[in-house]
Amino acid sequence: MMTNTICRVEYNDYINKNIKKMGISGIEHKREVLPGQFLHIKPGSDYHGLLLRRPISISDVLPSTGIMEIIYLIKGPGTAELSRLKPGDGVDVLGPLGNGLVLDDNVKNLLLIGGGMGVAPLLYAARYYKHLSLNGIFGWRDTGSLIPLGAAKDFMDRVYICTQDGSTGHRGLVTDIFCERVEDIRPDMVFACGPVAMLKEVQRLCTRFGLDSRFSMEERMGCGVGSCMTCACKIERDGNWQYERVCCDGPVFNGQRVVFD
Amino acid sequence: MMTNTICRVEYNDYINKNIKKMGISGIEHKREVLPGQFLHIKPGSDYHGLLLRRPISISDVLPSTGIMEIIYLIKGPGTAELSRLKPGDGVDVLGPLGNGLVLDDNVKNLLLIGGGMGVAPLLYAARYYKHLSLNGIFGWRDTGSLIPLGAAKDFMDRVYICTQDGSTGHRGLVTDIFCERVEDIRPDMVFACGPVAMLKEVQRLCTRFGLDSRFSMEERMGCGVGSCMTCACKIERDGNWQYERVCCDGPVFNGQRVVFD
Amino acid sequence: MDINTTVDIAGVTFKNPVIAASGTFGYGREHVDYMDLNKIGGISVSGLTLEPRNGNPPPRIVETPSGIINSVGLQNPGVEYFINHQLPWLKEYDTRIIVNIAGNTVEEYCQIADRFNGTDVDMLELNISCPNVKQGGIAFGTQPVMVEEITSAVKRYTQYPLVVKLSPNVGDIVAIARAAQAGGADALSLINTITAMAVDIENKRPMLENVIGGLSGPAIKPIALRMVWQVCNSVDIPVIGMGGIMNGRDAVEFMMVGARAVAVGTANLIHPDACVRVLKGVEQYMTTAGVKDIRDIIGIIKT
Amino acid sequence: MDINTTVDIAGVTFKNPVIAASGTFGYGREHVDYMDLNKIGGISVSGLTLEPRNGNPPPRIVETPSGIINSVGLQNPGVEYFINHQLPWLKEYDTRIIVNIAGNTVEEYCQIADRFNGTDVDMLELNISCPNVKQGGIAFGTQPVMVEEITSAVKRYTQYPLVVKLSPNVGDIVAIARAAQAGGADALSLINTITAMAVDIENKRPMLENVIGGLSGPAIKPIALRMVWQVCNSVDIPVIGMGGIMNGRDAVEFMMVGARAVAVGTANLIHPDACVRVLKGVEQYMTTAGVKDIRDIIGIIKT
Ligand SMILES: Cc1cc2nc3c(=O)[nH]c(=O)nc-3n(C[C@H](O)[C@H](O)[C@H](O)COP(=O)(O)OP(=O)(O)OC[C@H]3O[C@@H](n4cnc5c(N)ncnc54)[C@H](O)[C@@H]3O)c2cc1C
Ligand SMILES: Cc1cc2nc3c(=O)[nH]c(=O)nc-3n(C[C@H](O)[C@H](O)[C@H](O)COP(=O)(O)OP(=O)(O)OC[C@H]3O[C@@H](n4cnc5c(N)ncnc54)[C@H](O)[C@@H]3O)c2cc1C
Ligand SMILES: Cc1cc2nc3c(=O)[nH]c(=O)nc-3n(C[C@H](O)[C@H](O)[C@H](O)COP(=O)(O)O)c2cc1C
Ligand SMILES: Cc1cc2nc3c(=O)[nH]c(=O)nc-3n(C[C@H](O)[C@H](O)[C@H](O)COP(=O)(O)O)c2cc1C
Ligand code: FES
Ligand code: FES
Repeated sequence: MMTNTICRVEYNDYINKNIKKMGISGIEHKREVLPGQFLHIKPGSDYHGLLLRRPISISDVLPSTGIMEIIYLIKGPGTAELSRLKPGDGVDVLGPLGNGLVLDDNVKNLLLIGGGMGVAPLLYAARYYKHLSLNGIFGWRDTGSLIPLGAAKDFMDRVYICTQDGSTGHRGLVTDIFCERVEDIRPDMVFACGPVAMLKEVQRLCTRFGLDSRFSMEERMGCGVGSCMTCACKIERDGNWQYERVCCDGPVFNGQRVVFD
Repeated sequence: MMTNTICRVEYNDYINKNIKKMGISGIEHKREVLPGQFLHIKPGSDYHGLLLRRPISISDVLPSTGIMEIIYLIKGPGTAELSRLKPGDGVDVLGPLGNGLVLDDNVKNLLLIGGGMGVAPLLYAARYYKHLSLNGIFGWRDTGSLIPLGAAKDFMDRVYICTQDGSTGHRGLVTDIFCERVEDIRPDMVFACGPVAMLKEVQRLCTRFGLDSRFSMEERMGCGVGSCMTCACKIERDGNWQYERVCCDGPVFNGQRVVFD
Repeated sequence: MDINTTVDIAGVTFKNPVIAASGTFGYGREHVDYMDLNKIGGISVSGLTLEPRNGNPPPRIVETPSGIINSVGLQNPGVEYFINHQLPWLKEYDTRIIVNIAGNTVEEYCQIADRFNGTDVDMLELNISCPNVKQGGIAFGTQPVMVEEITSAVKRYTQYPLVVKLSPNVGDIVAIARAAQAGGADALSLINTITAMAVDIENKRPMLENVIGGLSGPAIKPIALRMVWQVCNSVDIPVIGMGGIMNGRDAVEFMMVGARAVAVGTANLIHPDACVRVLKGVEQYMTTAGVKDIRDIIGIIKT
Repeated sequence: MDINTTVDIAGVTFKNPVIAASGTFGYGREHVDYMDLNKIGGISVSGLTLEPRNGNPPPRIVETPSGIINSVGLQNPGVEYFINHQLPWLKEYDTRIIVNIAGNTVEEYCQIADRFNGTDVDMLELNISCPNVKQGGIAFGTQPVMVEEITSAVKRYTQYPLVVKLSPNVGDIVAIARAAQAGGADALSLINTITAMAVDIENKRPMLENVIGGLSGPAIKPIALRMVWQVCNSVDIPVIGMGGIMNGRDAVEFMMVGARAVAVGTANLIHPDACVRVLKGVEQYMTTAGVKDIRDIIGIIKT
């Protein structure tokens, strides 16, 4: 029986203006943690007006200590509550949850494409698949919304950084760099996470380049375990589409199967 | 214009098992603080499920620093939130509110009668009226629910303490002691605060002994400033009764006028 | 940026769309130590009845998750006292005065309405959530026929624009709103409180002496928004939206679904200057979002 | 202290009064990693329709103060799939199975009910909050006549005790409850979610793609308690109470106003083992308060 443990905050520090990195210890898990899996974290106590847990991707698992890291944007009241936690505080964590990225043995060359906060889960993907040929293309609106890559940088062969305003790295979008570099990199799998507009374009490009892909999707969630049916994502099956659950059928889906309206 | 200042917690310490004393600085007030007046304190932020302020009597005003003290029982979620505040934390305080105890010059001998948490406001009454002949009768259920009298003890001529289980002071009720000692003390005014059953008996005894009295009443409150009409207390006027507001017509009422059903 | 916050409701101009909701702001006096009454658009005074009323026995208020339940039961000094002792004071301020009235019978409503003619108030607001004594205690506000009847009756007796305040304790709020419009209402206000209960398990009793009361506050905001949206899409008269407004963002939500003005209720019990806080929040939103005229966001939500 | 928690509802014995509410517990499977399904009194499975349903477009959930609004729209794999693929698994557990069903027409409800005969479930629960396609989309649950009609129709088709689940979006919940009883309901459950809305002021859009959805969670508990109390005082059949139950104390409140059992909904979305937490809380209350038999507190509140 999995218990929904009260875990411990080890650190919780700013890594950019409104972005924090939290290290959490004491999270029990039987299976290996996969990239794309997330923690479902409860802000505040049950007495408070905030009810739902917040899904945040695992952005790293530290090999020595087993501490799980998350990188989160302080967006609304829930993440604001999280940002108030101090080392030593307890935090109610459910997870790791979700279907992470599992690759066939024939995938040798993986390209990570991330936009905005979508870069977070890719950092753990870099560690997890560091034995592969690994390249990354990461983009943000501006330097103020950027996520420092940290250790993940060392796991990748090449890393391309861009911002829309050109304040850091190339000026432009990740999909611009994808187009430019796909010939050099020649990946046999793309793993992407980011805003819908980005994923839509990555999907179009993957089709054009004939590349296999996996997308880590986001949707507003309730339970996180598959029973409330709120986290619907349109997925193509046998020429038709159906709503699948981001929390347990995903968040990692076959990129070519995701239906964007 | 009175602003509803964010004040500062100076200390917040246990003085008994579930009872804490908090010192708050930075509370602006134009008029002198009167015994029986209360602070209306907001637990938590507006985002939380707890909405209403909690009325807590002022149990002391420190002469040198102006720090206002409250003594509160940790009872439900609101006071539990208050108990979590640490020195230096901000706290949203409205007040001092309410009509406090004002005595005519002809009152020379004041008897304070307090039961349970009702002792709290009497401690400040002791300081405020220390120039009078002052006696106190204070009772609690047991030692675990007792409020240490602190500095207030020094302001009174005689202090009688009792608990229902006899674990501290006399065994019995404050009204037993009131009956026994009224002849010695010969007060010309009684100021009482405590549970309804106690006040009802004090009222009966005051009538019997022909004593004038003031009671500090409690009722569930909303606004604390007189506009929502939720804090009704039955008060006799001209042979009839009407509902008056504990928050602004009281909390201190003429004891003989309070109607107990 | 220069912003315009004035709105017009049934020919009455409000300097801004923030109104203090009836029953949560007394007759204004209690709030002057905390805010400038001249700042807000209007004040809907505490519900008035023909004769003074004692209201319900205490406890009259209990807190629930993100809400409160009250059972004040319309304690008030009566119309006559209000007109003689409170209205003159209130009229010194430059804000719109809406008188909120309640009766046990249609005749009582009409009598009260009539009494206000010539007193120089701005609007009359009919609180039709009260039980109708003649109809065996069914609230006026729950039956479309009764709503139309009482609206048209009072309309004949008053010189002022008539706002009908709708009860949310109905199956079909649109039918009620249409009935009020058909009866001649000049505007609608909603929602009033939702009938609710709380239990004290230690003492095995209801928390409120009156057993049931009215739920208000942020807890009901999603229900209020839905009803305001439905009503705004179904009637041609202006709507004053309320229910759980705590800040400027909440107020903007109500206006975006179609409310022409908003009322702030429970928030006044927490911050005596809540109306001013809400107004500041609205102005701040307008500045940040580049909205020059508040009227530009009314009903802007397209679905 | 030895305590008895069993309750009987329409001849079906529940080992304890805690039931997982429909739509918040899937078909049980998703919760086995977190709790022992054998521990709780029963499971009301996610709403089933005759044919598989895709449900509403996302976003389908939004948080509000002390509540959530959902607009899942009954996404489900259909009755046939449930009976063949999910029921056999669920039947391995020692807990009562309540099948929650929804249709567009009375005939559809009857067809689904019929399909369950012989499948060895414990009870049928009619979700009558769905819009009735034939009647122009008015929900079945809002008109007493329709409630009586659908109840008596389904009653003829099913071999199981019939629970009618009431919608709170009505003016007079007692009239609806009595209609269900008149139609032959063996028990009632309430409340379903309250129609509500939330607004995204940044994007000037509704938060939910479906615009409106159903409010649940602690925010609605005071309304649910009031309705359960009213209904328990007006019908002779047992009532399953729900709406915002988060812990044992909340459950005890519902039983004290008269509910014979309780259902836990939204809480399951926060703690996948919420039902067990609520049960433990109830047991703890009983031990502390010296209540030996849970039936002793049912309806104990006298007013
Ligand atoms: C699988 C998954 C992984 C995620 N990983 C990360 C991450 O690594 N770092 C990060 O910063 N954010 C991540 N998010 C988004 C994050 O969950 C939201 O930003 C967060 O819940 C916002 O909560 P809030 O109370 O601060 O803001 P609010 O906007 O006030 O949230 C209100 C409600 O909306 C929900 N919500 C708001 N935005 C989102 C969103 N984009 N996705 C899902 N629910 C949302 C919240 O959970 C909450 O219920 C992830 C989302 C999903 C679904
Ligand atoms: C004028 C006045 C002075 C008071 N002075 C003191 C004091 O000096 N020390 C002290 O410990 N307590 C005092 N109280 C009681 C104190 O206000 C309550 O114990 C406190 O509000 C409980 O809040 P809670 O959230 O912890 O408990 P809960 O019981 O969960 O409170 C729930 C709700 O009930 C209200 N409430 C509960 N009990 C009371 C009560 N007895 N009176 C009024 N409202 C209540 C709360 O304000 C809140 O709205 C005073 C009350 C009044 C009216
Ligand atoms: C204590 C209290 C007293 C109220 N009295 C009245 C009243 O006299 N007349 C009326 O029409 N509405 C009355 N209301 C309802 C409010 O005006 C308002 O419609 C409702 O509370 C919803 O708004 P809110 O959530 O902002 O409080 C009262 C509400 C409260 C909380
Ligand atoms: C996500 C979600 C899905 C629901 N689906 C159903 C359903 O299929 N059938 C039904 O009768 N009730 C459904 N409900 C209503 C619940 O069973 C319950 O009546 C309601 O949520 C109130 O209880 P709560 O506040 O404990 O959640 C659903 C509720 C939620 C939150
Ligand atoms: S969040 Fe509940 S099913 Fe995915
Ligand atoms: S608490 Fe509002 S009038 Fe007293």
